[in-house]
Amino acid sequence: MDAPSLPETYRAILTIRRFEERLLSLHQEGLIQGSMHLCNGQEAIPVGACRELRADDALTATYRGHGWAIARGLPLPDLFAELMGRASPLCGGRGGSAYLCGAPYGFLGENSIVGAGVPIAAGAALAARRDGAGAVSLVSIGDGALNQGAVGEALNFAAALALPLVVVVENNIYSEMTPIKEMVAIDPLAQRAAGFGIPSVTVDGNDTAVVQAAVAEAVARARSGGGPTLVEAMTERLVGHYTGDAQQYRPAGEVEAAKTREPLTRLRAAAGQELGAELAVVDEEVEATIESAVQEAMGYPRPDPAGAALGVYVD
Amino acid sequence: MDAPSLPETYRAILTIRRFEERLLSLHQEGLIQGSMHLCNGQEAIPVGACRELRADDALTATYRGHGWAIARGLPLPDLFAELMGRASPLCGGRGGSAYLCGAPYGFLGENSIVGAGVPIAAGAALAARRDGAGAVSLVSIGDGALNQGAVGEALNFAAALALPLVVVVENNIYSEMTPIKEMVAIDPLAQRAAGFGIPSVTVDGNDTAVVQAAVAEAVARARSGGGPTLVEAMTERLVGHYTGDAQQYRPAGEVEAAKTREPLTRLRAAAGQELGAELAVVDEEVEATIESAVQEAMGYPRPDPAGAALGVYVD
Amino acid sequence: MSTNAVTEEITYIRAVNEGLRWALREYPKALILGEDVALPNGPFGATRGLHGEFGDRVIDTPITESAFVGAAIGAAMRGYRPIVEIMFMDFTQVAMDQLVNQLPNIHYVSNGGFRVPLTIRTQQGRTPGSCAQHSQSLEAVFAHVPGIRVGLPANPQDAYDMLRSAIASDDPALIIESRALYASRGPVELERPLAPIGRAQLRRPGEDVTIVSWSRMVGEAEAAAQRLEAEGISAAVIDLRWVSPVDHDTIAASLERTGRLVIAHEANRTAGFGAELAAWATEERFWDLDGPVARVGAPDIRMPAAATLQEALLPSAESIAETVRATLNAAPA
Amino acid sequence: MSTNAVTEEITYIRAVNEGLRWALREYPKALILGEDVALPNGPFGATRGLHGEFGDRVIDTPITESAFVGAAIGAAMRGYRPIVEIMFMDFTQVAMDQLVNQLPNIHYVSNGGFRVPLTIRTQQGRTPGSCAQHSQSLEAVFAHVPGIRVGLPANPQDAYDMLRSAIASDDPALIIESRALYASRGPVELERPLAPIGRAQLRRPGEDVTIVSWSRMVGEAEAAAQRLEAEGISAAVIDLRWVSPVDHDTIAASLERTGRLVIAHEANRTAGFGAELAAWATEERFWDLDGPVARVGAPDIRMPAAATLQEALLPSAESIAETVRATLNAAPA
Ligand SMILES: Cc1ncc(C[n+]2csc(CCOP(=O)(O)OP(=O)(O)O)c2C)c(N)n1
Ligand SMILES: Cc1ncc(C[n+]2csc(CCOP(=O)(O)OP(=O)(O)O)c2C)c(N)n1
Ligand SMILES: [Mg+2]
Ligand SMILES: [Mg+2]
Repeated sequence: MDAPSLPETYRAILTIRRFEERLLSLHQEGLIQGSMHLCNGQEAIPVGACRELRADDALTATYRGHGWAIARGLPLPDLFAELMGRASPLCGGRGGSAYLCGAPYGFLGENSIVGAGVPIAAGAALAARRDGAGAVSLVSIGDGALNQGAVGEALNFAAALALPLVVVVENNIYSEMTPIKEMVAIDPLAQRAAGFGIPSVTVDGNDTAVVQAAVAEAVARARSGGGPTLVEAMTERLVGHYTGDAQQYRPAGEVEAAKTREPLTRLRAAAGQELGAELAVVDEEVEATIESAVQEAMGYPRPDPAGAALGVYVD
Repeated sequence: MDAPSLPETYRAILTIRRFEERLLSLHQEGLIQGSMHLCNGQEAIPVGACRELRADDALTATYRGHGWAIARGLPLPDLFAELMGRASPLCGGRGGSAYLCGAPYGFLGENSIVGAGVPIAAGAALAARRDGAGAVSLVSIGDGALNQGAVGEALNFAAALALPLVVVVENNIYSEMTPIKEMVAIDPLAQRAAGFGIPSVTVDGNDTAVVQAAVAEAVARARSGGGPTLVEAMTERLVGHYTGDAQQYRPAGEVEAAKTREPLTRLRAAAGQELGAELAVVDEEVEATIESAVQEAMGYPRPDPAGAALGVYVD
Repeated sequence: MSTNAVTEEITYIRAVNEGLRWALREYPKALILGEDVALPNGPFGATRGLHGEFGDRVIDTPITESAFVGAAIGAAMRGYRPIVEIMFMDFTQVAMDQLVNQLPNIHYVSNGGFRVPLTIRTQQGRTPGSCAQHSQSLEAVFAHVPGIRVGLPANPQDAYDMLRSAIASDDPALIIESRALYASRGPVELERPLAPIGRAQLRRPGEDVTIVSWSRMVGEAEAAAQRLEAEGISAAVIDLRWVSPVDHDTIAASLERTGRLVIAHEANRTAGFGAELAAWATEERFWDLDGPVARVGAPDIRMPAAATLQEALLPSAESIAETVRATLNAAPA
Repeated sequence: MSTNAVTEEITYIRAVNEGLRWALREYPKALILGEDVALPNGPFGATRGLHGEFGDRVIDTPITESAFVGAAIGAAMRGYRPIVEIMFMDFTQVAMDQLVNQLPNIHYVSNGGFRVPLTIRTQQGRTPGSCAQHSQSLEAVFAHVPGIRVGLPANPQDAYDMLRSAIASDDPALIIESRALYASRGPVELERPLAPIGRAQLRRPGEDVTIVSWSRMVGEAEAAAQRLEAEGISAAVIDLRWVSPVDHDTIAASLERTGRLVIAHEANRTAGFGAELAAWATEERFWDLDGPVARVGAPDIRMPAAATLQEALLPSAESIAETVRATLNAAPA
């Protein structure tokens, strides 16, 4: 693959950022109900990681998964519609912000139980290995999730069976409202992997190219039968844990400082004058894309309440 | 503490061995019902470890816990009675082989759910730390148990809170009927601990003094606020996973070879001619102790069926 | 001090907070464990201010429910009185071994050698947009686990009282709060003697039908009773409060008068706790029944996120009233 | 080939083994996962010979139920048809998140985008000396989880047939075997068409009372019916087979004749699945009932290890018969 250009990367990240920001305004307008977990500031991770995935790979995310869904290619109108509780082609409004999926896109879905996606992703890896076509299974989790029993079990399972699994830990330094460093006795978190015999690396999660390179190595290992890898990507949330989180637990200045390190700021700085004008065009284009997606989403009907109880079983 | 003499150690181990063997014959005589998990060959671990425990320490074991109960000082007649389904002072016959406990002895009990004792033991460690008297909590698990989610969670919990917890992994190279080496990608198992930031050591589990020394260091760390330690003690089962296990999965000659390495064989060899006679006396004394314990146990009444449903609640 | 003097109008979640404060003051060995309960004041504010007041007796834990429920059990066996917060009922499922295989066995199997005075707090139910993994009502599961007391407070006073009774008990207890009610207000008398565990409350007497409900559905049942009153139907409403143990006497007393029983809960119908009450009625009070017992519950579904779908599935004042009407009209075919 | 030609007298566990063999032959995408299922031939012998015959489609897993149930879910979402063994029902509790929060949601929440044709096999119940953590009967819990089919075979033929139906289904299914019955023998016809899921079986017609039971209690119910016959009481016995979905029609047909219903299960009484059936009867068949419905179950206990204690707690042919007698004599006070 050619390395993507800076404006391309900028567009990918900005699309996610603007998606999240637009959700917030839709929420404020009363068009979305319930809480959401936005990924503002963490976008470089899904963008970088998904560049290494093939169509036949499996992707599994967490409730903080909109960025993953977008990077995986799920259509923006469908996503907006799903979050607005409309009859989207994804889950017909049944998934919502924290638990949506997209079967046609190899997106096994978000998961709103911390850590629960990793065993499932290990199963997708088992399927991939049996299929023999070199597909892999990639799963993202948070820093806090790494402590969940199911995650440890799945790491061992994948290691023992040498499954083609890539675990991306998005370390945004908080598990909800508690700093992860107070909840573990290791640093970096990637150290956990060695205890399972899994190679790992800790990288700058705010740099798409760096994430992509780390995931490329992990994916290559997996595709060639080398078993699982854990990639810890360091990042920071620019917003609350969920919509409505006042973030009183964050030290003064932390978010402001994070804003100087976040992917868009960096890309804008790196672009300089040369590419600056190009980015301004991207800004406008993304804006238009988002707005047209919202409009399209509004066109989806509400799901028919008469069908609410249907589909619990296939038969 | 003075180092215990060889005959003393021999007596401690032989008592457990003969206890287990006698259980088997009681089982064959129909005096014990249900399956049991015997620890023949693994006795040096509880004997060595319990020597480092104080009365105010907490001990938690697994279903393969008779040796731990004996090493902790639970009376043999009570144990026999409990396993015979009699109204023993331990659990009144309610616990049985795999799930007995002894509150007055600081024995939080066996646990017949693989790994489940470790979170509970971490809680006892939390209590000990809050009590501030330097007590510790020691828990034994098997090699296979190390993979259970609850164990990983508890290791992290104890590490994050720096709790006075000592985890003894009795690595008998099999988890039920499957070799542990096929179920993990690490060697030694103790490597798992580093992933939680927990110091660990792998030692010869068939040598009481070696086990004791390793546990002494772990206990000292715990008592002084240094947090948890994992001690992996290498050993081998001389018998089936449970009574009735024909052990067809064990390679020819494995058990025979193990018998040349097991604690009693070693102690007899080390005793040589000098102490040999003394050991013969111990043999007879232990025999007598076991038999009198069985007789005493037979004297306990059967639990009153009328009380079977009582005591589910305190109130 | 007069009783009125200590009655305050506070929210349900604030009442929980006051109950926890009471416990930490009353019991030196009480501890609080859970995710975000200490420095962040609790995800829903239940523990607000407690870390400030009680320091390290309020403990932030890693996101490992098996570990901290298990640890609370171990601490309880060693003399503490822990109170654990499991953020959503759905998350109990990652700690079920500790909750089902460990906790309720210890007192019985140790033949009284150990006590486990542990209280678990959680909250359940659907709120608009909550996904399938954050919406389940699972009280029936725990009611089927002997060895744990299970209560579901339906108003601020009960949120305070039932929590205190649970904590004071030497038995394990699970208090299932209602997230949908957290912001609702009501008078709470703080200086009350401890109430015994397992007492239902007749919220409203009635002559024609007895509606038994709990948690958020009590409000719906009361609203249903009001609608029915306008139609000339007199419905008694009982807030069951505890599904373990059950206060059969209070139900029986009303049933004797009304001869008709309707049970309403938010949980899925099949094998929900309504089944237990209906079974009890037909087993123990058959001759008091003038017609079929009826249950109102969710129609055995997973919970969709879209509010329009959710609303189509959830029991409401109207569906309760409708069931009452159908019940009163029921006649042999 | 005539039907008789393929009928064999085999044990219950061997019937399971044959069902698994059938599945691996029938479905190239079928896999078996579990502890000790491959090289050691399964802890109870259910997978005997299968690793030899089917190689790495039979997979020994680490002792991590959440991991391998979750992995089976993931593999199913990617086109496989996994069959998972959870060694004891009690151990489902360490995997409840996968079983309750994940598995049953996927087809519904994905709006049909994903199917999870996963079968979980486990076994439950008490055997002499089995401890409190190896003796529970928890079918009611899973019957309360929409999205999973739940069956409990009571004899070798059903152990074979119901397992195959579960595996063939594109829905998740839980087959709960009875360890106490593993060594029992019965005729098994191996070449049968697949039976639909959810059909009960009338084991014995009767005129005076309908006894509904499942799993090991079916034998006790039949024995009770025999005793009662000697006393002039004609008891119908229904093997419910599936608690999800329930075959209400078969019960209704018998109840119409007998007017009396007794439900017997090994699980704890309160909120056991007997409650659901009793509730259904009083809700849907009230006018068919000539007297109280009665439930027979364990008296809400933890299971002690001592066999003398266990026996005092467990339902039996005699306690079922006694309940039937009491039911038939029940009259208004
Ligand atoms: C089993 C479980 N426990 C608790 C929660 C509540 N919860 C939701 S998100 C979250 C924090 C997770 O932190 P982390 O893994 O770091 O991910 P982040 O939210 O930072 O992306 C918690 C505790 C949950 N959803 N599931
Ligand atoms: C959660 C759970 N899963 C499975 C079992 C069944 N089981 C009992 S012992 C055992 C093997 C444990 O192996 P290991 O931890 O090495 O201990 P060992 O038996 O060798 O002492 C298994 C799988 C169980 N008791 N609990
Ligand atoms: Mg985080
Ligand atoms: Mg072992």
